[in-house]
Amino acid sequence: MTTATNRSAADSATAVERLIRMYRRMVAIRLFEERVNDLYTRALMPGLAHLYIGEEAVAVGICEALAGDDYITSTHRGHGHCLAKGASADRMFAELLGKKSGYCKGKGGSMHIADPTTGNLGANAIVAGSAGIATGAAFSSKYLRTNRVVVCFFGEGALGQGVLYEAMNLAQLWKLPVIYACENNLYNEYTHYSETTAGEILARPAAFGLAAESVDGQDVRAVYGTAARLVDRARRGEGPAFLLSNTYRFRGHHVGDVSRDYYRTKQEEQRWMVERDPITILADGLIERNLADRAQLDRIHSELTSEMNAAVESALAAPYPTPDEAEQDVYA
Amino acid sequence: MTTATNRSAADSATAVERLIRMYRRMVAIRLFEERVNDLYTRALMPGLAHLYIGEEAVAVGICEALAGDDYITSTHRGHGHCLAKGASADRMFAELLGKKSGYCKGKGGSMHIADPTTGNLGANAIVAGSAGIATGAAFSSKYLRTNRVVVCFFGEGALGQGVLYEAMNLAQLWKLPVIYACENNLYNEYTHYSETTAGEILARPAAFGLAAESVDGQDVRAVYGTAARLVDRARRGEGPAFLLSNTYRFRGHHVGDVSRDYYRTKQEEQRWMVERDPITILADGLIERNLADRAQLDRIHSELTSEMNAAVESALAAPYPTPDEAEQDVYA
Amino acid sequence: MPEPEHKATAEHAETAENRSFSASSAVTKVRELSFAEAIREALAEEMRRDSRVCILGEDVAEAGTPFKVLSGLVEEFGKERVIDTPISEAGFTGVGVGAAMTGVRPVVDIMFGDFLTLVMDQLVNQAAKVHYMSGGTWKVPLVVRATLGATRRSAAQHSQSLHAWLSHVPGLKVVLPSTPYDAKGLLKTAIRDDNPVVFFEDKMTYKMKGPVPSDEYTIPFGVADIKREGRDVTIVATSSMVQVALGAATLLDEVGISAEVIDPRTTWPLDERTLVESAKKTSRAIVVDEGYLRYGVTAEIASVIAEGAFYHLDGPVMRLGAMHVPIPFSPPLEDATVPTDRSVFEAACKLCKRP
Amino acid sequence: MPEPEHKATAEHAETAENRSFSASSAVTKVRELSFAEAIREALAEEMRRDSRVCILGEDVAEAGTPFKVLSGLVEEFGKERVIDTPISEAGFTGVGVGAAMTGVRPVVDIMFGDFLTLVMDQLVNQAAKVHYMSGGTWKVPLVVRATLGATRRSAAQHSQSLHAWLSHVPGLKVVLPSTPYDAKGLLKTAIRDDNPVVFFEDKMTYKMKGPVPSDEYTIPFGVADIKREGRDVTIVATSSMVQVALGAATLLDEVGISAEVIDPRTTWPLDERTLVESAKKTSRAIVVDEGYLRYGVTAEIASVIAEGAFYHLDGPVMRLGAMHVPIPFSPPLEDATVPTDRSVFEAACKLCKRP
Ligand SMILES: Cc1ncc(C[n+]2csc(CCOP(=O)(O)OP(=O)(O)O)c2C)c(N)n1
Ligand SMILES: Cc1ncc(C[n+]2csc(CCOP(=O)(O)OP(=O)(O)O)c2C)c(N)n1
Ligand SMILES: [Mg+2]
Ligand SMILES: [Mg+2]
Repeated sequence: MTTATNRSAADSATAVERLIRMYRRMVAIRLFEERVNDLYTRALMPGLAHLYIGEEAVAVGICEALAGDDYITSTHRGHGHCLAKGASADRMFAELLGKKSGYCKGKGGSMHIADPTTGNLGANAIVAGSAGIATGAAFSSKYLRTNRVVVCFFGEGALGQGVLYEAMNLAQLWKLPVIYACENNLYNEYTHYSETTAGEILARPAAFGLAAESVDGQDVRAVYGTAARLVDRARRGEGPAFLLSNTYRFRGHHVGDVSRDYYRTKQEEQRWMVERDPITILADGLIERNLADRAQLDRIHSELTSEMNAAVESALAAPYPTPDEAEQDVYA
Repeated sequence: MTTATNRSAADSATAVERLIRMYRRMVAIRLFEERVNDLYTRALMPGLAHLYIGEEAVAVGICEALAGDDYITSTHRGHGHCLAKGASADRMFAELLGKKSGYCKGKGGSMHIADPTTGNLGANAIVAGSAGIATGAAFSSKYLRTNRVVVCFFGEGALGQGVLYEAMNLAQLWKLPVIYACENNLYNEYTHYSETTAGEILARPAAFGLAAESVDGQDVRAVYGTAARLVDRARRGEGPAFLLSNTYRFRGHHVGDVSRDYYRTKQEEQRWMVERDPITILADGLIERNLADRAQLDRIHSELTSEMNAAVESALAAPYPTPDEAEQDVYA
Repeated sequence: MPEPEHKATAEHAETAENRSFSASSAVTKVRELSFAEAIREALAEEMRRDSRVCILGEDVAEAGTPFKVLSGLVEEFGKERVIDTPISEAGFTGVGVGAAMTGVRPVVDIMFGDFLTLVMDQLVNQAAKVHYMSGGTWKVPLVVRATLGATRRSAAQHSQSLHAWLSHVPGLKVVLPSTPYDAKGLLKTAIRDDNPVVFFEDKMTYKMKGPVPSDEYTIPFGVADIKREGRDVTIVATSSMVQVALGAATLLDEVGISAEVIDPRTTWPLDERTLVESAKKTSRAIVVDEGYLRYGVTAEIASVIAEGAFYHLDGPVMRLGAMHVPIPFSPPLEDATVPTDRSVFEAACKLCKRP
Repeated sequence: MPEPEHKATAEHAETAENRSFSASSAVTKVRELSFAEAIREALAEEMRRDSRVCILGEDVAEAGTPFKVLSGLVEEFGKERVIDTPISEAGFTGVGVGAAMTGVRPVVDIMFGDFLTLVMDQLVNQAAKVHYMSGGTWKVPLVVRATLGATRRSAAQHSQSLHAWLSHVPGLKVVLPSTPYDAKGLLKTAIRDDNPVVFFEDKMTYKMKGPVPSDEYTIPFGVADIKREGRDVTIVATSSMVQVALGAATLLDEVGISAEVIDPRTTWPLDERTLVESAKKTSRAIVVDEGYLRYGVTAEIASVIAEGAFYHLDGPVMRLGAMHVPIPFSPPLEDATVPTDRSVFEAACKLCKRP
């Protein structure tokens, strides 16, 4: 991956490659998540999982703006972030199934996938739990002069946690290269964010001096463009930023959340799914502007479908850890 | 105490009485604190105490805007708040000396004076520790329809604590009658607030939707005027507010903090003490405008001096609790 | 025909009565409720009785919490009394403390007990100390409900049982019900208590059914309940581990070991006498709790028994708790970390020197 | 002439050596340093050795903390490595966790241990679990220094000793030095450890002087130190209570009771063997710790001894800790809440059945 600045028409070939790459990534996430839901429905997956379907453009657009050794932190709804940062689906499925070949040897599960090789500091099941960690990684970047940028992903529900403001204050005081990436999908679990969030979201980081911008989270090009600017700014040492992506989760809060009428309408869901699907939006844009044709996109789908199916199968076939492994990895 | 709104010239007699009352209160706090310092220096007081000298106008101006049964929460630097809300000096001295006749039977000490009879929910030695409590008292006011207003006093150092933002968000969502009264005396202990506070202070509460204003904390009339407006607004159900008072502590962080050169200059201290003493500022104003004469103000001083001396003496003479009392009051 | 008298009192003598309701379903006129229903009923009754009682927490209203424990309450009591909060555990617990000091009686919901990490200052430095620091003038009638328990495949941040921390803190009371009957009676007591009470519910127990009389009753704090009488070994178990201990007792029966199972029900106040008396009688004691074993609740209870029954014990007090590791996600790993019927059975056999 | 060899190792056999330095000042070539100076020297040496080591906390730079423990460090290492923070314990501890994961080795300063309430999520749900949850891939070489201890007339929110909570949490290591010698050697070990370590310093001990060799040394975790040998009763004491135990031992000498005083030095890992062996030898044990007695550190240690030395004990293991009340301000009250030479002496007399 390269670090993007403003691009001229000259490198439009690169730009198209980038769009196709982002398309591929979004589809990969979508297909991954559909299989997760399927594993749950077939009672093959222990526990629960929080699907990212509908929000793919956010993770993909932002991670596209990062270098391979830049860091991210993720959330309970983390599969999209992991995949966008470059994790491989088979080890992710294995982790979700509690298998030894998973990213965390089965110890973490869906909510704790971490992967040093792709700079993934880990998903966190405490809302806003990674605000400090991400800020600390940015501290290291400055302290050790590695020039890495960190993206801290979180849902708008994390705006309720005070530690986020503590962390943003520190980041701004110390001009740390960290982007707080807020995914506003409108709901904190089963409660609309307007019932939990007073004032204006963007005014909050701005009050701490951070550069604060919002973007249409269903438009991966817009997300990428804005993220690239903020990432570059951070890398130049100009300080942290807050990027608010307006998005929507198409499915339930978690795979078991199927009756959603009491907190949101079917019409609302339909509207988003039909009009605001980030994959459709990009596909339509590519075809309209003649940058890709339907067949090419279909090929991507079918390639990824085979990949994902194979990944699921290998994960299903993989062995569990043995009980004695429970006592390993407590201390380094 | 009465609740003030905008006053016309017609009630100037009341206004003058109010100014004299506030003058008296400020002097009382000053004399109280000088005696605390003296008790410490003479090794008669256990532990430490954080003096409010220099900041008197803030507590006095704000508490003047409150009714007797309105609530306050206070801080480690709390003597001024307690006295301004109506506590009596003798029981406060007794508490500072660990005597049984103290407000907390000697169990609390300087940092924990509480007094239900004056609506004082208690001083708190955890920075921002009372943000939740004050907001909860405002919750009760609304829930029980008592129409009480709550003032949460804290230093600008508390802006570092996330729970303050959690509380302000809740207060604004639920339109609770609470005033967050931030005393910016420039220092978090031994560190200048500019090293700990990114962005603009007032923008923070404003971002959560609170009414946010600042005032010259050395001018008790200005403090009172602004506080009265915000308190009335809160009482009318229009929601919480944030009042930033710019002030200065004339003494050390605590009574033992005597060598302060490494964090602030003698010149800075002198400038504030000579030019910005809230008691002098009010006295000069009263005399200039012919609302009081020097003799009257001197009388106030000497009356209060006798009162404070008597209070110290009675506290010094009072008995300690007996050791068996340590086990009482753990549970209600 | 009147219902039998269910009000328990602080008298030890009366605990036999409670026991019969909680350990057996043979009593007539007693409905079967799930643990969740018992909690809900306790809240509803107390909210009807006292308009000052309200509920604060995340997704407590229409959603009725993710565990659906509170379903229906908002319909009866409205959104003024069943209040959805932002994801601000410290903030709304702090609000609970202040509200409790000023005339409201809030019941605060902490969805997963793991999130108690976020409210320790509000609970420990504020709620627990207000009464004492103020020389007994302010009171904090606050209830904090939190879940505990593993084996739900929720991994390390959603599976902990952190009640040892709260039990360590003077000024708090700590409740650990193990049956629907106890849950209801203890929660009502908690709400009426003028002190901050932390009330732990095992999330794996919510669906468990048990007899709950329809007549009103409360259960006093500090009164252990003998869930099963026995002669050879005392098994003290808390919360989720009571069923495990009863399961072990059944297995032990088969090898001729008669186990007495005692549930302290509150770790603070702790009914030391009942625990010690039982250990004196059986001369052997095992303590089982789902918190981390080391520096956990088992240590205090074992110490109390080891001291109180010192001259009667045949062997050391044994302890079983969660393995000293963060709770792993993978089922075979997670299952290895918590005590089971089998592991308690084996401990008892060892203590009783059976092969 | 070379200085004697001071490097302690994990071998129990070598602890006698440590002991001689910490318990006696008769050793030549060993300077006297205060506890605070020993801490400072450990930090300075490690910061010189390893540029990744830095300090984060409130008023740590020019102020050198309110206790002046860190005075002079900012002058040597600059404000890039000795970093003043806002009053954001959760925030900067979280930064410490993330920094530790990514190549820095932060030492985080929590001014009063009471403020640990604010960082429990960062320490327990984050720092302690990162390594495990990630299947052993990420490491968290973080040190959190916090104070403990009462009798400073600081009242309920500035006097607690909350190390029991951290000792309960798998994934953390917990250190409780009692002498300047131990403080220096253990802090150096903590900084070099690849795991999160919580390091507790008794604030009343900062001025205490003791021998500290000028040669470099470290002290391994999990190795108890016998501060004083004895025959009749084992007194296990932690942190501030070690001096109290030694004072009690002197009093006991006068009535002909020979007390052995053992300091575990780390509550996790815990050197069970040394504690149990001593109790087997003396057949009597007392555990003294300044945390709240109930559900505290004494419970675990007493349980370990009661189990391990069961067949050798003459009487129950006794425990002394802080009274189960919030720490009061008033001197006569506060003094009544913590163990003293006298109360430990009396417990030992009782245990040894002396009048
Ligand atoms: C500190 C904390 N409180 C509560 C929860 C339970 N919880 C899990 S996800 C969630 C909602 C999160 O909403 P948001 O941050 O908007 O993320 P989304 O699920 O919408 O992606 C809640 C309350 C938690 N995991 N952590
Ligand atoms: C949570 C917490 N952290 C640290 C401290 C130690 N401390 C006591 S006062 C203080 C500075 C407070 O500064 P500020 O809020 O501006 O109040 P001021 O002392 O200036 O009135 C600090 C850091 C504390 N009491 N509580
Ligand atoms: Mg959301
Ligand atoms: Mg200040």
